[in-house]
Amino acid sequence: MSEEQAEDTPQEESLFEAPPMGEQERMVEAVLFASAEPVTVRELEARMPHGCDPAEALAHLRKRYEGRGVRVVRVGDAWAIRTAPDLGFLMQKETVEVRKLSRAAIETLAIIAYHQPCTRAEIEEIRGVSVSRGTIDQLLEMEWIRFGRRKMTPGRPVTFVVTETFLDHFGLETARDLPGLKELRAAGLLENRPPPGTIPLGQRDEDEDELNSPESGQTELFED
Amino acid sequence: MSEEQAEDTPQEESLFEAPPMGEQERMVEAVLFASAEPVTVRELEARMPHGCDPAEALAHLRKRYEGRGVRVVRVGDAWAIRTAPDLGFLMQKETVEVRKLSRAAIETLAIIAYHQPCTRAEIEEIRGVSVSRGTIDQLLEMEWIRFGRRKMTPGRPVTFVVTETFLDHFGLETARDLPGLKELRAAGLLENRPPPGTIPLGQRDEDEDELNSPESGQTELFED
Amino acid sequence: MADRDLFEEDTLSVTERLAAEALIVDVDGFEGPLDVLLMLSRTQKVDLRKISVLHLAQQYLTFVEKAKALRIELAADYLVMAAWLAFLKSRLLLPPDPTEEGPSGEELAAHLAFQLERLQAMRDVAARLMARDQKGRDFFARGQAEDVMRIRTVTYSATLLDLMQGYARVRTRDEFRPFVMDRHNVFTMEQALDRMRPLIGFAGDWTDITSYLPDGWETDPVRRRSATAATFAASLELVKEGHMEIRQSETFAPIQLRRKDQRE
Repeated sequence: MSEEQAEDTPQEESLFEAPPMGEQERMVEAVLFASAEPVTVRELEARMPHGCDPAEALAHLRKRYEGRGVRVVRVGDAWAIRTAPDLGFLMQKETVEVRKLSRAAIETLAIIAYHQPCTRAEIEEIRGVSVSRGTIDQLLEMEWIRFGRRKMTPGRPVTFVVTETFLDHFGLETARDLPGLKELRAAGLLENRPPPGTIPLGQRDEDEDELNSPESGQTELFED
Repeated sequence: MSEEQAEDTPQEESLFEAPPMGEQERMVEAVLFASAEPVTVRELEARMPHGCDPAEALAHLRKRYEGRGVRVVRVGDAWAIRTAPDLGFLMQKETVEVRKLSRAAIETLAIIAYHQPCTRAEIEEIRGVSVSRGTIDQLLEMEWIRFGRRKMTPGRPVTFVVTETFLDHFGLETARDLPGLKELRAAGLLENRPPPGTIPLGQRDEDEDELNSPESGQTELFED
Repeated sequence: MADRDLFEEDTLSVTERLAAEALIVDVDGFEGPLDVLLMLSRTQKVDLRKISVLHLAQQYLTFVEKAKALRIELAADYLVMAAWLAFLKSRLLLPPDPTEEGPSGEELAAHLAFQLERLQAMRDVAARLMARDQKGRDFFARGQAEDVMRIRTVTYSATLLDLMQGYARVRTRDEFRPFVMDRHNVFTMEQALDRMRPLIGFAGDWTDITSYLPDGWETDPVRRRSATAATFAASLELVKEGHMEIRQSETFAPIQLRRKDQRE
């Protein structure tokens, strides 16, 4: 099927060879421009002619748009074009009123982002109060958080993690780019320290390692 | 004036002086990108800092996008960014959905497979209900059945036979390999008789012979 | 002292009652005991890691006592925290008892300090997060997204079993219409009547019933049986209608028919 598509492109002779990189860059440019949502490299690959290397084309394209009115940004495993933040003042017309989040919702969101995967009990332990159902529901509804894997602790509680929509909204490439993440970790504030005298759960460390290991969720393909 | 200054306070300092053309180009680029509708020069002028020349910025931007994956195009008296026409094929996403064949289609197909060549009237007689045009069309479209020879009975009705594609899908070498065909025939369940009260067509037996004779229309299908 | 700011005097004047009511709102504004502790700890104006937990516990207990004195309803968790802090205070003040099990006062205090520091840190990063450029406010996505045309290829599938079951279903249905299946070898009474009516006019004298059997039904025993039975039944019907007479000389003797004389 992709061969057929290739026939329609200017590179008619490249039935078995991928189009030249300049052409691939144009293709990635067209696809990213057309979509309001971030597009994954996988999807690019599926839509471009056989043999293309969207990751490389993306790197070129990103460089090309440096300093321009729009930028090529990475959002988790996906890529998108977004306007340069310094030009926000031109967009009053496009500005959307973001629903005001309660203090509880903002804190809950931050705790999930910095401690993910994070259970409700952990959120409650950190905040010192119970988390209302509505707060979690609101964040889920906004698609800023989603359910992660269940924890391998007694009761196998569900966990929450932040989504690509969250990263996109706050202009973060990965969850690792959260502001102050390194300092918090260095200060030991992201450790799950059980209160003295309780039995340590012994699971938290594993999960944290996973979150931080290069093999986890986010691929390293596109790191500059 | 440096670009950095322009980024921070694009308007304040340009009370009397417009931002440099490069900066204006960035602005036009961002506005055209983010706007839901094509933007007129007048609108650009209203949104950009005082003293800007959006028409000139547009001309620069248009040139910049020449040969790229997207282009700056004129829509009526307004401007928009659009995908380059030669890359339209990228705006298609192919999805394959596998669905279960309907009961009517399965039964019709089974009757054709066991009784081929088989007319619509015969299918209806066996199923006891009328066969919808859509069912036959669907099977034809899937290339699981095709038209066979016309029957030598009054009205010379068209017949249907199963195809190679059908045999491929069901992993059969010939239609004779259909499980249970011989057994069903031995049990007399496959004898097709005209409904009582109608004039015997005197054709069926011939047809059944034909089904099994290598000289008949569907030779390629039924040869072992 | 922080509690000075919150609680002025114990004597209840009108203004103080009003102030007390305002305090209820204030307490409601706190998100639990940890939030109150964090607020109190800030008044120590030191790094949260160097905070005096003993002092903090004292402040909190004063807060709870004053609230009680002002008849401010405190949720149970505020009181639980007060009890725990009182316990912590005693542990910190008394020399450790070597025979006693469980964590030491220092450990408990350290953990409380950690909790406060962590909560503060989370609040700080939450603020930093919200201060970031946000989509739809500071930067924007494509306004005129092009529709990706979805070419949906629907593939229908069926298994051999589906096919077999479908066929069996159709065929089973047929079996519940036995008259359709069996009619081939059945000669019905209606058919016999149809055949006999035009013939009886010619049968003036006694004729054997077998001569009325339809052509081609005599050889196959199954068919002959069906035809004989149908013809016999049809004969009885015709006799009943008064068109014919029927007779048999003895058991198993030939059955004979003749037209009934209408004038009799």
